Amino acid sequence: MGRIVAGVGTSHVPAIGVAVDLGKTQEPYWKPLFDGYEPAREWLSKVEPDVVILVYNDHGTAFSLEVIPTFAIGVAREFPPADEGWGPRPVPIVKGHPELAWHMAESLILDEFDITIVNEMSVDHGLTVPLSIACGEPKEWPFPVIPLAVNVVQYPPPTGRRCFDLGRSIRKAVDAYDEDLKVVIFGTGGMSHQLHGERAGVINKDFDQRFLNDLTQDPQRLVELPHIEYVREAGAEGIEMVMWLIMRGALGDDITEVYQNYHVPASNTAAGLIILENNS
Amino acid sequence: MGRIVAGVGTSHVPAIGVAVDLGKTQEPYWKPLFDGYEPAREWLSKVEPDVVILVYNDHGTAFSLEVIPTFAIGVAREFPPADEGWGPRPVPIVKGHPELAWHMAESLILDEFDITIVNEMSVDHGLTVPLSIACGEPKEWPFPVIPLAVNVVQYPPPTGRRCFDLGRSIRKAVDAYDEDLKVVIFGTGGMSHQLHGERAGVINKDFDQRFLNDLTQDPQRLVELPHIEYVREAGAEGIEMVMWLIMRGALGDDITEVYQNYHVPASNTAAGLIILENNS
Amino acid sequence: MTDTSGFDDIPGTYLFNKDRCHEGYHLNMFCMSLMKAENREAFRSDEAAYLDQFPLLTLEQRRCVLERDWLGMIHVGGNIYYTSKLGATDGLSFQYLAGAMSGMTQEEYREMMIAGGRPIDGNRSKSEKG
Amino acid sequence: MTDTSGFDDIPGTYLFNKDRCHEGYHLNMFCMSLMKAENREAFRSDEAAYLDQFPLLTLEQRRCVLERDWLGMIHVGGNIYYTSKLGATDGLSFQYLAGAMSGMTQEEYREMMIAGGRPIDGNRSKSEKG
Ligand SMILES: [Fe+3]
Ligand SMILES: [Fe+3]
Repeated sequence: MGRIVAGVGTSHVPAIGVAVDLGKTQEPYWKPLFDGYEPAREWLSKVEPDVVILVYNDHGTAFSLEVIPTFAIGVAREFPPADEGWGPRPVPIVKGHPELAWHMAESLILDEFDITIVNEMSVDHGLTVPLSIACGEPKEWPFPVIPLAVNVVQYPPPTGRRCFDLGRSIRKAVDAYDEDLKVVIFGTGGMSHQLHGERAGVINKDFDQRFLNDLTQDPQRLVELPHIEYVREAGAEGIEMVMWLIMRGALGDDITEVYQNYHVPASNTAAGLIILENNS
Repeated sequence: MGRIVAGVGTSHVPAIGVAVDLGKTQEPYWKPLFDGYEPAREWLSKVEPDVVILVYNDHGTAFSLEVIPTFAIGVAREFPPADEGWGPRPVPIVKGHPELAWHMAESLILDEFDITIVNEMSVDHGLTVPLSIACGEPKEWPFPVIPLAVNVVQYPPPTGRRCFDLGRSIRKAVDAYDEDLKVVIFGTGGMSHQLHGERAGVINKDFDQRFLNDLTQDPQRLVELPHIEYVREAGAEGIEMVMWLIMRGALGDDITEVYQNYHVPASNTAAGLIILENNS
Repeated sequence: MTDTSGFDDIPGTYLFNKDRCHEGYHLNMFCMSLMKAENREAFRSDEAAYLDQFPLLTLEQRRCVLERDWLGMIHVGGNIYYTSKLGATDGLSFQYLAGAMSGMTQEEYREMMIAGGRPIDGNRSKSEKG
Repeated sequence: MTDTSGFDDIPGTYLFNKDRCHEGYHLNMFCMSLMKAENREAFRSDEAAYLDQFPLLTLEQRRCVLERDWLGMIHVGGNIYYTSKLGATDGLSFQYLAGAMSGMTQEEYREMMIAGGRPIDGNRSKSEKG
């Protein structure tokens, strides 16, 4: 059977990808952030996941306003990095895991989650930047990735509770998979940031740190947090943090925080990272 | 507030559309079927709905295998009839009702249905044939239509229970709409038919008639019917009947059956039609 | 794992599940391309050349298309809602295709349907049938 | 009705709700077209002619694009994830765009971010701000 051994929460700021791609990670602006990623990279290379489920949002890239799925799972063999207006990122093609992805799609739909199944799509910074954060610059990504895209661009995104419950259903699906697989789930996006309007640049360190801490200490508070709280307190695009609750829901009650990192700024954003090991 | 005054269940066989478009409805093969539609047309022209919510499935037309949404709602101003391989049907453009459709999308997502929002799409026979059945050949369709597309082509479709619950959530959404609107909801597809393989042409009159009767007499039995029962008993494409449960779920407990019609064959299919008035 | 093996017991029926979606992907996407009049015309004027635009089709899938082996297409992952677009390109109805797949002429099939359709009794399960 | 009026109390913030989706649809779809290198080239070589391919843009939307009025685009339904593709076409970062929308030079904006970002206190609600 499959086993979700850990969850990772991380920001997916495009400028972090640019810093990697242009070799700027040791410049004074970026060095402190990337130094903070080192322990996470070491941890992940020790865990050696067989598959990563990567929860992220598409930023008007593979999906447009034409068709806006609330939850979409990628079941393809591979996902090319997208051209977001400055050419595709020079990173490896993302290999999928169609067997587990299809199993998840079936299991989730039969468990009453109204998933959209996607056989072909490109993946934008929302998916590739977390891989760069977690793995640096390998020639090939060290594990296959199942993309799980969440709408957080068009109002309304799914509620925090729905995200958490989706995580629980993902866990049931992975548990029921009939091959031994060590799975790590990533929840990405956030933390506080606002990219648009006169309020662009807002950062709320208190909100973010309480959010990080409550992933272990009071997940129920987070599950009940309404959308407007994220938008008001953590900036309009801070709403991406609801996606971390899918990761959290996929872990059990008994978890151990093994790493936490928080840095301001990464371009417009507060970059957070947390690693939660699943004991149950 | 909005009010769902009635539900209509009907097949959406493409050949019925062809018969209308080619003026064959009075030929001996088709006349009995169309005679059976007359009372429904009269009923509908008396009800004069302000909006019709039309639950149907796309048959690899607006959606392909590339992106397969479980539930998708059309929020556009209009939906052109699709070219399914023999040119678009010569029927009027379908006008949408973006205000109610967006309200439904918001309400459903916040009520934890993971709807896909669609701003642009063509509509195939699944949507236009029920309009022809219900309205004949008007110059313009007499009401705006909100398309609600359900995946029943790629396994797995949503469960019967999920469909029924979606209907209930649709009702909540319509009830909460802040304008007076008389709404009729159509559930379409089926009844028994199999279009592929060596078993093509299978018809199960007993299954169909029990299904029709249990919409009023024992909806819970239908809600619990597993997918395999539809496929085995009503033909592989008979699975479309789960969509009727969305219509049924959108009505209250207290309903009155005002019309029922059943005819074999319409091409490969048992053509059923039922009208249920909502008393609550 | 989600167990869909029960569906395999239904005779002459091919659940369009993940395996068929995967196997038939390019075949079905080829069929879908025929929703545009200009593509239908290009296909009609040189079928083989048109099919060359879909290099991931298997040889067997190509054969089925070129020979209009309608049941064969289903066996290699075709979905009827997609293959029917090839049928429509040829001016063939769903009824013609259904007859072809079940080994009947259109006329025989039509008569069977007028007489109430293929009976469900005896067609529920392979063991029942056997 | 779903009530999103609470969001309107947040200063300098434009919830991308149904109304903005509707208003900005063609503007955002124009921006999305710039995800292809050949389209970026066509746009660069004759911006007005390229925009003519999007006849449903309003005059104000066209003006915002041509004058790179980044905040203006947001006011007429632009979504930052789409308008940033126009930014990328110009070689501009999200940080430049954020500065432009909030009335700062890129340098001022960058310094503000290094100093911890725009403070949340005083920026939660229009009344608080007022
Ligand atoms: Fe993001
Ligand atoms: Fe159908």
